[in-house]
Amino acid sequence: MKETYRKGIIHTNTEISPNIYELVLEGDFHGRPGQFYMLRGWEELDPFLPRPISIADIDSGKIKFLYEVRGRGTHIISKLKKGHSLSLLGPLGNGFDVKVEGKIALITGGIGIAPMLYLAKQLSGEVHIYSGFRNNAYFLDQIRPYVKAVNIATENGSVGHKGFVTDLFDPKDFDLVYACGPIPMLELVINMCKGITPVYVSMENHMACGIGACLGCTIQTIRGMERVCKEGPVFKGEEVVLND
Amino acid sequence: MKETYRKGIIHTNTEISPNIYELVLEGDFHGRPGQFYMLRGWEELDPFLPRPISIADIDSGKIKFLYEVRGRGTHIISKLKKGHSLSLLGPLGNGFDVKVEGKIALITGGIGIAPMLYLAKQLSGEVHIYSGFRNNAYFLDQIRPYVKAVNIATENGSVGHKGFVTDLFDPKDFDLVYACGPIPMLELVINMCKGITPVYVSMENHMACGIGACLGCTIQTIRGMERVCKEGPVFKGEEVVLND
Amino acid sequence: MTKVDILGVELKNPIIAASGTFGFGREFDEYFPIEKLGAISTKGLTLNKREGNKGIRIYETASGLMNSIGLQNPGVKGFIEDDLPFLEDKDVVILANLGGSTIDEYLEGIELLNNTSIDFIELNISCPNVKEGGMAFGIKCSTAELVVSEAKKVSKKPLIVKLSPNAENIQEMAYSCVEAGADGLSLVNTFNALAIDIYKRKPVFENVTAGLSGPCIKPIALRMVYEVSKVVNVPIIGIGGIISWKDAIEFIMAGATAVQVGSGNFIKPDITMDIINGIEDYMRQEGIKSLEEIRGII
Amino acid sequence: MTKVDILGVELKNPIIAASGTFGFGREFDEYFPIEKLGAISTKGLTLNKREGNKGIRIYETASGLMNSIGLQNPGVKGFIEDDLPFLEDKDVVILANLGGSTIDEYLEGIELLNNTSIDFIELNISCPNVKEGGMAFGIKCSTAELVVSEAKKVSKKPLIVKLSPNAENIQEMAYSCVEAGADGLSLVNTFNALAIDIYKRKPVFENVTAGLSGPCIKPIALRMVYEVSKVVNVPIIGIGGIISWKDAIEFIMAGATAVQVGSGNFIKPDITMDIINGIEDYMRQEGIKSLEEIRGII
Ligand SMILES: Cc1cc2nc3c(=O)[nH]c(=O)nc-3n(C[C@H](O)[C@H](O)[C@H](O)COP(=O)(O)OP(=O)(O)OC[C@H]3O[C@@H](n4cnc5c(N)ncnc54)[C@H](O)[C@@H]3O)c2cc1C
Ligand SMILES: Cc1cc2nc3c(=O)[nH]c(=O)nc-3n(C[C@H](O)[C@H](O)[C@H](O)COP(=O)(O)OP(=O)(O)OC[C@H]3O[C@@H](n4cnc5c(N)ncnc54)[C@H](O)[C@@H]3O)c2cc1C
Ligand SMILES: Cc1cc2nc3c(=O)[nH]c(=O)nc-3n(C[C@H](O)[C@H](O)[C@H](O)COP(=O)(O)O)c2cc1C
Ligand SMILES: Cc1cc2nc3c(=O)[nH]c(=O)nc-3n(C[C@H](O)[C@H](O)[C@H](O)COP(=O)(O)O)c2cc1C
Ligand code: FES
Ligand code: FES
Repeated sequence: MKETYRKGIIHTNTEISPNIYELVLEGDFHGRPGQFYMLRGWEELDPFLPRPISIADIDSGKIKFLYEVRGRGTHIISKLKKGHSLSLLGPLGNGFDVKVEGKIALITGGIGIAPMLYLAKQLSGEVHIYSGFRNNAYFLDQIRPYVKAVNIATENGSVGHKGFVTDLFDPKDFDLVYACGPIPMLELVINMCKGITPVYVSMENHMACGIGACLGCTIQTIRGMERVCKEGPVFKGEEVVLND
Repeated sequence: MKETYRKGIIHTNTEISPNIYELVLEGDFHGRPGQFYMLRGWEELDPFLPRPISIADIDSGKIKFLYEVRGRGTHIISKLKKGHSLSLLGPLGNGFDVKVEGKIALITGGIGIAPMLYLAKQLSGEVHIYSGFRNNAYFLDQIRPYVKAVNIATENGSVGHKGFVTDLFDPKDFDLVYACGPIPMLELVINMCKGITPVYVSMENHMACGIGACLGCTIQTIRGMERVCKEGPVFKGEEVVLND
Repeated sequence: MTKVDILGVELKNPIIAASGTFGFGREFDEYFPIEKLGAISTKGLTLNKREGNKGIRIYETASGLMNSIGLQNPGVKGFIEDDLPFLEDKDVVILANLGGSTIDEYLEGIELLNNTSIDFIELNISCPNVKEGGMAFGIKCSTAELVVSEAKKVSKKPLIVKLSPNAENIQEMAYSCVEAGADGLSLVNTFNALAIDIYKRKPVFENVTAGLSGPCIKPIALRMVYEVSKVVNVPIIGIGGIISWKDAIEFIMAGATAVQVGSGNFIKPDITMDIINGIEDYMRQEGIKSLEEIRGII
Repeated sequence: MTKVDILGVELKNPIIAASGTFGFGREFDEYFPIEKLGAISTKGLTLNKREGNKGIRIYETASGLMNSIGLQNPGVKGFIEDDLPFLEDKDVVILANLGGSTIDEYLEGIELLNNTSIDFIELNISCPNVKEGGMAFGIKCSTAELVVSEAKKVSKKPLIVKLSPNAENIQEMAYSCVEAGADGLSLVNTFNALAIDIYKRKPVFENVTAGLSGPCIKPIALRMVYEVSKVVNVPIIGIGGIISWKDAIEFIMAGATAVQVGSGNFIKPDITMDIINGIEDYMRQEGIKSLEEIRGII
């Protein structure tokens, strides 16, 4: 039997950059890089649905999440303090394959950086990270020890390259690409890598159950509709059908 | 203009007896004994309505409430900690008349004790309090300095008289009676006092607006339907029509 | 910028306080100047004074509430004598919300209101129709048509008919009411709903069912406003679960000329002011000069 | 203690997983033994495999959610081959939820299901009826009667008709379906609802409207179950916003023989287990030996 929603006691819940929080819960959690948990920081019926958040790191007796405050659910979670508890279900989804070799690029846009620390820690090849942000870079300090190179781009040029992270990256330099971020960025990365380097992307969609039963989170793939929460969130780039 | 909902920062929120909490907020609040505030300890839409809670005490820069956890709203409020804030609207309702003289009995059942500290503090006559509880007596230590005599009854006899508080009280000994508690108790007190001593009771009812507009909280009186939140919560005993 | 026109009457903004949630404005005027509202719909009036229902009148539900006030009100005459003068002193548009259980009751009420300064009659056809055995006028088109066409003959005020979401078919109902003479429509009133006290093994309300309102009903109310806007050409006032400026804009985009805020008033007496400010900010940010630009845009 | 009988089939308890919220049970069986449920209603099936709708499929609302899955399913044959064997291995009662956009589609589906081990057919009449121009079978009594009476002729399984709350008149609809041969009724399906993206100035869903479910609809659904129980004599399965044992007891007191839990499964995969335990505790505390004692008691 898998475990249903369980309580996690908050160890820290810190704003590490404007609107970006790092949440650490105490408890014995498990999961692979790229997998996620459904989080509920409230007992009431509004908000109704739990929120999917990727595993940012797992250490003995602790799990870390990195989240951006966007709407009501993440707002409520951001107000929770040490000692409070929240409910969570997981780990869910497939996750990134870490048994890979060669030169690997991690490409992130904004909060898409969330799963990359845990992923970088478990990859054994040579890892380069390319991270794009709107204004402020964050979370990279924690990732730096586990990667060969860190490349940063910000839209306003305040840190690193001014422009998009995809400007900095050449797929020919890598054997494998893992990407997480907004759809337009993923689309660009998929196109850049086409026929050159295999790329895997972590997809997002509104979820209800998180466990594969409601078919609410499906996306189009070349095989038909597939569930982000079950067949994903990590999909092979060329198999995703994007048509916004 | 009256003030709309304002924030109160929590100074303390302590369980003083099983399920009974004392909540102290920082801020400059005002109000008369027997008046109440509408409390909202959440930003979400569920629970939807604010909860009416009597003023338990007001000191310079602080307001105190005494509440029993009954349902979802009070449960949420009980989880709030120092530093958190909640929203409140008030003071609302008429309150008890404190410009009275003679020998006064305060009669309370359970959490009906909530408004009595603030009331006792402001009364100038000779005040006796009669408080009934299910098992545990609470809040009386704070009231004791302001009254001549404290009489306690518990249903299981664990403290004071075993039985009902009305067993202890003789209306002939008093010039005026103020009562707050469950309807059956109020009914008994009203009947005991009939033709002997004037009695005022603080009534409860489900509320929506709290300010007299929705007509949701009305009770039957000899003058017709009257609003607990506006004409009340304190009514002259003989004017209330009870017919459960 | 926010002003809207309903049947030749100008409202400062599209925000109207909904009937039954705002009394006659007196209590709210202590929290903000009610003149800032687009309009006020009065507590539902009946020809004669009513005491309303016994027992529990308010019951909280998930993101909403049920009510069974039972139209407690001072009667049309009482309103005209005791409450209207207060409102007349304010520069605010008034909808007199009028209910009735027989057609004659409606007509007599309208005649009394004809000679006052109120701006609109908002005909509440959700009250139980005594003659039809308790079923409301607002369920079947045929009964609704009857009361609306009679009301129209008598009314000297523009007639806004307030539709019940319990109507069998909201589009047909809207169409019938307009055919019968409604100058405008407002929707929705409360949804017929039930709550049970499982320990007493009885309904919570003495009348068994009661009316559901609040954010819980918003998605359904919004759909109804949208559907109605497709079949009629009169101004529509959207109602149902509006508690934020975003909700209000959704109703306008669905086709409403103005909106009413009901249960929202209970979570903050001046919530309507937040909504009006929010709409203004939104219009500025999006470069919208008049709400006409986005009305029914979806 | 908690067991109930529906048309001669014994359910261990009155809790049924609602169609579309529980897949075919596989995912949930990883969280609790699904055999503990009274029954399972399958994801809505159609004769042929369907990919479902494009665009956003799930949208949160106040105490509820809207969905527009569009009946993504493997088709009846796919279900029989790939999913039914899994369920047959479990000791659990099965409702095959069946949709269709033409009567022939329903009938062919029923014929395929006739020869399987499923216990009930749950006829979902809320799907858009292609022949009637997109209007669902479940809105007007006359169309509903047609599909139900044809289905009844063909079906060798007990036929439970799942009513839509969008029906013009829920009592007349229930009565018509029973007259047309329904052996039982389940209600309600989702409410037709709308959400608008005010920045895109477009409906959130590609199909414009979508179905509302969750605790927000409970008071209305409960009222409908109550009303229906007054006019029919067949078993009723209550559905709509049930997330606690108290909700379930309310539906039973309103007249339901069993209940389905839908959106509630999303807030906790084993919420049905909490509900079953809660009902047992309540029955013990109140000295209730069989749920028959409180069914329809209000
Ligand atoms: C597999 C997966 C992993 C994710 N990991 C992270 C992470 O590590 N850190 C992080 O900050 N965010 C992550 N997200 C996005 C995160 O789930 C949304 O930002 C969040 O649900 C928004 O909730 P809210 O209450 O702030 O917004 P609201 O607007 O209140 O949300 C309303 C509803 O829409 C859904 N929703 C809104 N935006 C999104 C979105 N982008 N993706 C999915 N559902 C959405 C919500 O879940 C909720 O049901 C992830 C999403 C998925 C699918
Ligand atoms: C004027 C007034 C003063 C009060 N003062 C106090 C006080 O000082 N301390 C205290 O503990 N309690 C007081 N109460 C009672 C208190 O308001 C209720 O216990 C509380 O609202 C219950 O909310 P809940 O969330 O715990 O219960 P829920 O069951 O979740 O409440 C659901 C709904 O019912 C209403 N409700 C339920 N029980 C009552 C009740 N007894 N009276 C009014 N509304 C009710 C709630 O306000 C809410 O709208 C007072 C009530 C009134 C009317
Ligand atoms: C307490 C209460 C009393 C109401 N009384 C009336 C009334 O007298 N006449 C009327 O037409 N509508 C009445 N309504 C319905 C509201 O005007 C409004 O149509 C409904 O509540 C839906 O809007 P909301 O969700 O914003 O509350 C009442 C609603 C509530 C909550
Ligand atoms: C995501 C989702 C998918 C659904 N799919 C179906 C379906 O295929 N067939 C059906 O009859 N009902 C379907 N329903 C309706 C539910 O079975 C149920 O009738 C409705 O959600 C109300 O119950 P609830 O409030 O407990 O969710 C679906 C509901 C949801 C939320
Ligand atoms: S969220 Fe339900 S299937 Fe993915
Ligand atoms: S709570 Fe609205 S009138 Fe008293």
